[in-house]
Amino acid sequence: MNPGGRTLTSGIAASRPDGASPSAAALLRLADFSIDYLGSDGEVVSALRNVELEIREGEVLGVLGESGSGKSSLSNAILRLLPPNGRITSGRIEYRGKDLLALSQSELRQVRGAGIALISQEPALALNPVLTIGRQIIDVLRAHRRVSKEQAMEQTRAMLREIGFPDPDRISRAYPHQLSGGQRQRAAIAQSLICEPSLLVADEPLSSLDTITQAEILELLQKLKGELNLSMMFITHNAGVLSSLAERVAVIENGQMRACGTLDELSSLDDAYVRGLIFPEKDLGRVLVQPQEPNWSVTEEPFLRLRNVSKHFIQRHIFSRRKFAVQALQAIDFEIREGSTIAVIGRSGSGKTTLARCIAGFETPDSGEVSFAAEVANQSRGVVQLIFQDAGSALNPRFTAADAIAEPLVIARQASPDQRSQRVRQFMEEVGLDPSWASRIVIEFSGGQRQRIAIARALAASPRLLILDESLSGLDLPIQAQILGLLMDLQSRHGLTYLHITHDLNFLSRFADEVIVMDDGRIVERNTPAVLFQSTHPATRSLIEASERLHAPGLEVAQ
Amino acid sequence: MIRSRLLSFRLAGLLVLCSLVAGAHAQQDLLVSTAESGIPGGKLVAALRSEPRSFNPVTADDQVSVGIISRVMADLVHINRATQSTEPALARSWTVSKDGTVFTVKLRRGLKFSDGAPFNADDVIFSFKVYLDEKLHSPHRDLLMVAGKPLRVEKLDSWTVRFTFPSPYATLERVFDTVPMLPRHLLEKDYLEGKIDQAWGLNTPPDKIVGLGPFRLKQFVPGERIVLERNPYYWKVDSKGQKLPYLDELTFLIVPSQDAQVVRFEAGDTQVISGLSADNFVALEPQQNSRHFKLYDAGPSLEYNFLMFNLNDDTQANAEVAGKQQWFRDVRFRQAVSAAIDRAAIVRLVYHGRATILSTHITPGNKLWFNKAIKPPVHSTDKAKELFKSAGFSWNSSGKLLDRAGQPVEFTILVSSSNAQRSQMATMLQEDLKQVGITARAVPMESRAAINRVLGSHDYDATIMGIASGDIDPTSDTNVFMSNGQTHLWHLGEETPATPWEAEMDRVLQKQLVTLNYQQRRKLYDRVQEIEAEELPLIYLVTPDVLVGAQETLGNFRPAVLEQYTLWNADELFWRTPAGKR
Amino acid sequence: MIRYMLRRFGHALLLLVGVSLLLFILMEAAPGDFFSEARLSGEISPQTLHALRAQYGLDQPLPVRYLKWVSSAMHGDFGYSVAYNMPASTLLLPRARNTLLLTVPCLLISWLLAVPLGVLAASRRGGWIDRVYSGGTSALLGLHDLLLALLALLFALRTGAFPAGGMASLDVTGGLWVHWKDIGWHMVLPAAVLIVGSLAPILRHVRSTMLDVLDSPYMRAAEGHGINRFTLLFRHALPAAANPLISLFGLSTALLIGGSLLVEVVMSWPGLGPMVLEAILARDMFLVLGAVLLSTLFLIVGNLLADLLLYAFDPRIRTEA
Amino acid sequence: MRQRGKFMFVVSALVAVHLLVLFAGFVAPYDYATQDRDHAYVHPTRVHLMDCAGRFHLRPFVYVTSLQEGALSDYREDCSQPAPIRFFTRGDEYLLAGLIPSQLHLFGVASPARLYLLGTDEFGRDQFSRIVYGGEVSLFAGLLAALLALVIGVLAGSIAGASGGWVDETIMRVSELFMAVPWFYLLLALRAVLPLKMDPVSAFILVVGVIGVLNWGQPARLVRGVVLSGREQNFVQAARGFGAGRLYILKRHLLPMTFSLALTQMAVLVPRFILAEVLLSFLGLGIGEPFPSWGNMINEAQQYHVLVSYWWMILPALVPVPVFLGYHGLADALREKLQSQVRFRGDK
Repeated sequence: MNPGGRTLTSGIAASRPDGASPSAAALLRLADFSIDYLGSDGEVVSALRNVELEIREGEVLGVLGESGSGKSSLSNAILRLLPPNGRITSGRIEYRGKDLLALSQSELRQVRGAGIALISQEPALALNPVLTIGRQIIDVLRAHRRVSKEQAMEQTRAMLREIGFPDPDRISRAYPHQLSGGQRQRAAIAQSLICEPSLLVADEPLSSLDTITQAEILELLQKLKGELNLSMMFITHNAGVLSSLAERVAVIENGQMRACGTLDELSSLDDAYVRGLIFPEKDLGRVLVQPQEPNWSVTEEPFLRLRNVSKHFIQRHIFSRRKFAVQALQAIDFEIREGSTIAVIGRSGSGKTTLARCIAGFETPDSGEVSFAAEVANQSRGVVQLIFQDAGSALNPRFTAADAIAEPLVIARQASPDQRSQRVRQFMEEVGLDPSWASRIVIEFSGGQRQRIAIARALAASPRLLILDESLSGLDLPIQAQILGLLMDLQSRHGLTYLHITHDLNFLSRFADEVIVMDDGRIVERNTPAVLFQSTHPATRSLIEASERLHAPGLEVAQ
Repeated sequence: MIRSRLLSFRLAGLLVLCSLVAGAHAQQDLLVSTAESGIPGGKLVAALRSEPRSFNPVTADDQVSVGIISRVMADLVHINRATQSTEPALARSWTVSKDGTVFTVKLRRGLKFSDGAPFNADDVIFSFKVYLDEKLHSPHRDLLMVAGKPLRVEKLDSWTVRFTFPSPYATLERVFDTVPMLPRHLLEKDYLEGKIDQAWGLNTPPDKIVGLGPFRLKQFVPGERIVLERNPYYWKVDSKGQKLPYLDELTFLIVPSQDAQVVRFEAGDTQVISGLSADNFVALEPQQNSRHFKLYDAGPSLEYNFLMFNLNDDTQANAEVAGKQQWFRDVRFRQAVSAAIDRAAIVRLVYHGRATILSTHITPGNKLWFNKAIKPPVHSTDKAKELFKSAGFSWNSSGKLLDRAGQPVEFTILVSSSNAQRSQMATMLQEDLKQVGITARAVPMESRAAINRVLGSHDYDATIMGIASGDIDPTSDTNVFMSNGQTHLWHLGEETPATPWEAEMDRVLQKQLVTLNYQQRRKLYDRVQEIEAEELPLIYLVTPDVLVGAQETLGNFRPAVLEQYTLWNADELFWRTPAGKR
Repeated sequence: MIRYMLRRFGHALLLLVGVSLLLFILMEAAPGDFFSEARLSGEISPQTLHALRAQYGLDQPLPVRYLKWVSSAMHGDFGYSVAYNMPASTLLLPRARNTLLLTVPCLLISWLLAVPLGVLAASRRGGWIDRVYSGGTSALLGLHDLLLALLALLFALRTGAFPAGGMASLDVTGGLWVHWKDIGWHMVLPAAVLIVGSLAPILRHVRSTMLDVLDSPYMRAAEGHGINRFTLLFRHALPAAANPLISLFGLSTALLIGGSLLVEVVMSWPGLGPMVLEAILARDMFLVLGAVLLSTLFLIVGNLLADLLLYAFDPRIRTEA
Repeated sequence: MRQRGKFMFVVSALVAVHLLVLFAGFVAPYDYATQDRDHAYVHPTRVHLMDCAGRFHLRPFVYVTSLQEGALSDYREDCSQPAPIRFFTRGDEYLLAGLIPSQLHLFGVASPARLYLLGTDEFGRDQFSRIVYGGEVSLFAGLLAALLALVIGVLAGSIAGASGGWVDETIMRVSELFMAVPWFYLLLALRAVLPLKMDPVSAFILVVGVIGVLNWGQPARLVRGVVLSGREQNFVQAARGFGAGRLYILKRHLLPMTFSLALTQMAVLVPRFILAEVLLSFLGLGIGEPFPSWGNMINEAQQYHVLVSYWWMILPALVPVPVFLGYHGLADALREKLQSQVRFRGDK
């Protein structure tokens, strides 16, 4: 498809630094590898086409690609774990010279877990909810090694300790839902490494974690790589992560290899797509308008004021109905002026989301007051709109784009059906969607597009305040940049106020007028971005450091 | 006579048990059976459709309970199921006064209940006191009432009892059949405490249930089985002087489904089967030789099935029914419907030939009272049409029967869903009536709901029902045919006979009730049957044969057409094969 | 825990009261009463019938009868059977024991069969096993218990391999072991009929729940770790699928009392079936009521059991909070 | 591709069955009520291509049969009277699709020969015709009852799930009550108030419909579960954020979620309601003669003497199986289709 890409790939391959023959030291080699998916309506969609890859002993290969580029299919296909409608149409997977595609089920089972291990994207979903962590690790161990129960327990404990759990006994008795996201991912890693595989395939292992945890896991992987001489295939959309981890990086675009080489080699290539992936902020320069000076004097009266807002949650035990109180917000005080953008940062569990939901009216605070400026207070509902982290779950998968966008209009009984469809087209154009896709079902859109639909829907309610609850963190960096650009554009056109809730600090200085740092249900700091990055408060510091570690040197984190 | 027989019995001296009680034999009035002399020993297993509800003879009125009680208890006078006439039982002999009101009974002497306690006139007096007690509502009470008044019972001496009827009663000795004599020594306390209706329930210990019948209760396993054992004190001997009954044990298995009963019989789990449907009879026939059983067709039963139109006069509220009654009340209409029915086809298809066409409620199974002069109804569509025409009916172009007012003749036939044969008859009737242009619609209904309509609300057009006479004697059916009878089904609650022929029927029936001479009664009863056949208050259809089966080697097996077709002579049944092996 | 038990107890009581009240009303609405049939025989006079009705209180208005029953039920007397002239509970309990003797093993065996079969079919989705499975369950759903029971009887009759009904042989002598062996032998066919009759819905349910679990990412992850198929299906997937299955199991306990009645009649099993079915048709009010309450009780206990099982099996419930 | 093919196959098979049944009068060679009393319990008529003399005929034919003297159901063929099977013959009158009177039948033989493809019953009625006619009643009644159970169940379940609180509690308690109470007495009472002259088919459909209405409990509980989890979905919360009322959320978001569940339930309920008649006729609530239904035909077969002597009478018990199979196949295929859509999209 892309002749340029081909030549580039071969060019890089030829210029391997050690000049070793391609297959001699290759641990895993994919040759001419293609995958198709069969749609329910009979259409065939190609997910990977003629991919050539190899990973050498002890090497970390980064696989970089946008979402939808086929990189997850790649990780599943290596262990022949494609869903029933997926098919490997051509090529070979050679692991230590053996073709995995030719193996019987039982031979394959020996490779899985013991030779090649997989870490999946979502640790919450990758662990069985009804089995203890210990049990899940032991089952993997005993699937490959003849060990006694006691030995298995001992090895599991050792592995958990190695992975950074101070009290492995407690963890091995725990169920997944009792662990935090980071702990779950560690447990999943322990499960993958328990049989000392020679190759670890990690499929976006960080993307569902908060920044600080991401940094910790990344550190762990680096440590393990050093200690265990682990080979790794690290799949991600974030080039920054790869800079400190990967020896080589393969760029996949739309199912095809676009380029392969060290990061330096790739960054020096004259390929706009590759550079866009590696340096997404360069794109940002194009889309983001220059940060505006904080404009405090738009109105005298604050648009939104929170006074002493507290909220705790009660969890019930089904049998005893004993109550457990979890303090989520403690005496929160702040105000937002109209037209400004406030960012709220903090690690997960710090109370950010509860804050957002209290403001949006989904939760009622236990005490304190959430008040709006007098002129908005009279306005009916819809003044505040919340845009969820996961646009996929925030839109009814059965709806068409037009249904979703028109929903606020329908609920408010505004406009006739004709007018509505006209408004829908208008909103779609405004958020950069092709209005001719209005009748497509929501699930047919990509993640970024869905987030645009969610924004368009929020706009349809003619809000004054948009709360973005981690709305960008699930998206690839370039997409994040695009959406941010869109938001800023909309802000200038509609005079919107933004409350931007996030755990990572990307683009913060460009976007936010002010940053609030939360920790443990309290506001610990409030400042402009520029000042914030110099902060010495430990909570703020750890966020900044984690963010720095995850991003390529070239990527802007701090000003 | 009896004495000499007794002597031979003593000489035979077969059983240790007998010799133990030999001393008492001298005074014992034993009855000598005329049946073939058999071999003692062995067990017989039969099936019951459901569990007995009680072992209490005072309150029990369901067939199953009565069936068990009749094996354990005995009556004064007994109707021989085979000959259909009365014979002495606990009563050695009796006399009837000329006017037919006084009935004096001589009891057998020296009899003992199954627990060994002696039996005498006091037990008889006690039994009748209980049965006639108003507060107890025993089902026997109503049978012992004549013209609304109870009979009087007096003890003349220890072995003689006198019964005085309030008015002459043609069949007075027959009422004593299946009225069991109770052990006063066990039940009097309960009676005086007013608890006798609670006595002898299913959870009473078997040895506390005592009677004068051939067997006594040994074991009751709820839901599963009832085991009766031989009563060593029973009062019959065979011609060789052997004490009856022959069988050591008589077991009833509870097998609630008719099909399962057939299977268990075929498998040999039970050795007697009663009340076979013609369908099952035919299906079993080919197995007779290989499975060593024999099926018996005991001939026409006493059950009469009929189609009946609603002739009640309290149906004004229901215009629908009332409108149709002008057809139903016309005898020509009923005759026409009768002529349209293909009874032969019913006999052939529903009963595989094992049934007989009926013209009156007396079936050919009733040897004493069947009127042979009445011709069985003939199926003739032409005759039916003629009759309809004569009654003013006509047909429209599509062949539908219309009445004078031009209304199409349509009616519903209520039928109980629990009786497969009657449902089948209804289906056939629909088709037959279609041939003469009538739209008849069979409506199956759960039996109590159907009874409620026929006896209670009178909200029906026509119904197919069946009644099984309890006895051959016409008295048992007067309730149906007297215009003031409680089950004068087609027209309930008549103050005075609605029609001349009903009036005549009342007169004749009343007269036969007090006529003691059989020939005279018989003439009167022939007249009743003539009226029935002419006026067709009930349009008789067919009577099924009594179909039963038993293992080949069961001796003295004589199925009867009266109730308890098979085990009525359980005391005489024996295994031809060596004792102990069934 | 105490509050929870109290709440459950309250629900149970409410349900029992509701069921009994409704049944009273419905029985009143249905045409005919226990003595309808006696009227037809003509041998019992209307006066006697009237007196009998009064004796059993059938002539009293419905609310009075219900309140009387409630007050006597509080003292442990659940009413008298008109037909048997005995307390309903005395009649029902020994028969209920026989019914449970048959249905409890059947319920357990059904599940023990259905679970592995369902797991197998789900793991071979679309394969021939799965197709046979789908076809088989459809066919089973189309067969009626009665037909199966009758065919089983015919099978017993023709082959002589099993007893053709009943619960025990007449002439068994020997110890307890011989006695129970005999009962077990008699149980084979009715149990087979009940199991075959009740299997299909469970089978379909197990398969579809398993399919949902097998589609989940953690199953793919576990497969990726090379865990063998058996462990994967039974130790990993099955516990994860347990939640909806346990709920269904709880509901199916209601059938312990009600599900086998017809089969009992055809196979002459001395359980509740024959008596209750007859009581229904005979309008023997308190007997029917007793049986229905018994079956409701089993439903309640079953649901409670399901909750406890869920608590034991599902750590998400157990360790919440 | 294969999946799509399977789906289409199932759908077209079901459509074919329903058409067949809808045009019962045309497909069936005889009327369901016609009694041929000389041919009671005839085994299925043999269709010949080869005559007694061993000659081959291109057009299939049957022989006239008659009952052997004294035998019960031993019917002999009379070689001298062959009757070829013809298509589009004239016979018993019927109403095509319940509207147009017609005498045209798809196939048949000239009298006195008879073509009883699946034998006859105790009255000599053609079992094949009765099965085809019976399907009309049974499928309609089964579908209607299942639909009623589902509509009420889905409504009650989703209202309970969506409302929560005391509404939920009340609906759940009532559903328990409905599941625990045996309804036979209600049905008896219902039959008692229906007029006797009511068309038996309508009366039967009414009774089955009422059974459907009474059986809403289980679907309701299942639906409630789905709605309960759906209620927490972000998109539902979002709609609430736009000020959506309960009704809107129920209608637009929650009800559509229960679709797949409802479908699966449908596949289970239709057979259950069709078979319910076996118990109904026990209570005298089955369809009245002479109207056929699958339930009463199965009932006919459930007798010792029938099973022992007339094997063809059991065929009606097998007829519904492929139809049930079709319903299950449809439910499975739709479920699969819904799922695979999501799977495919989500797995890029």
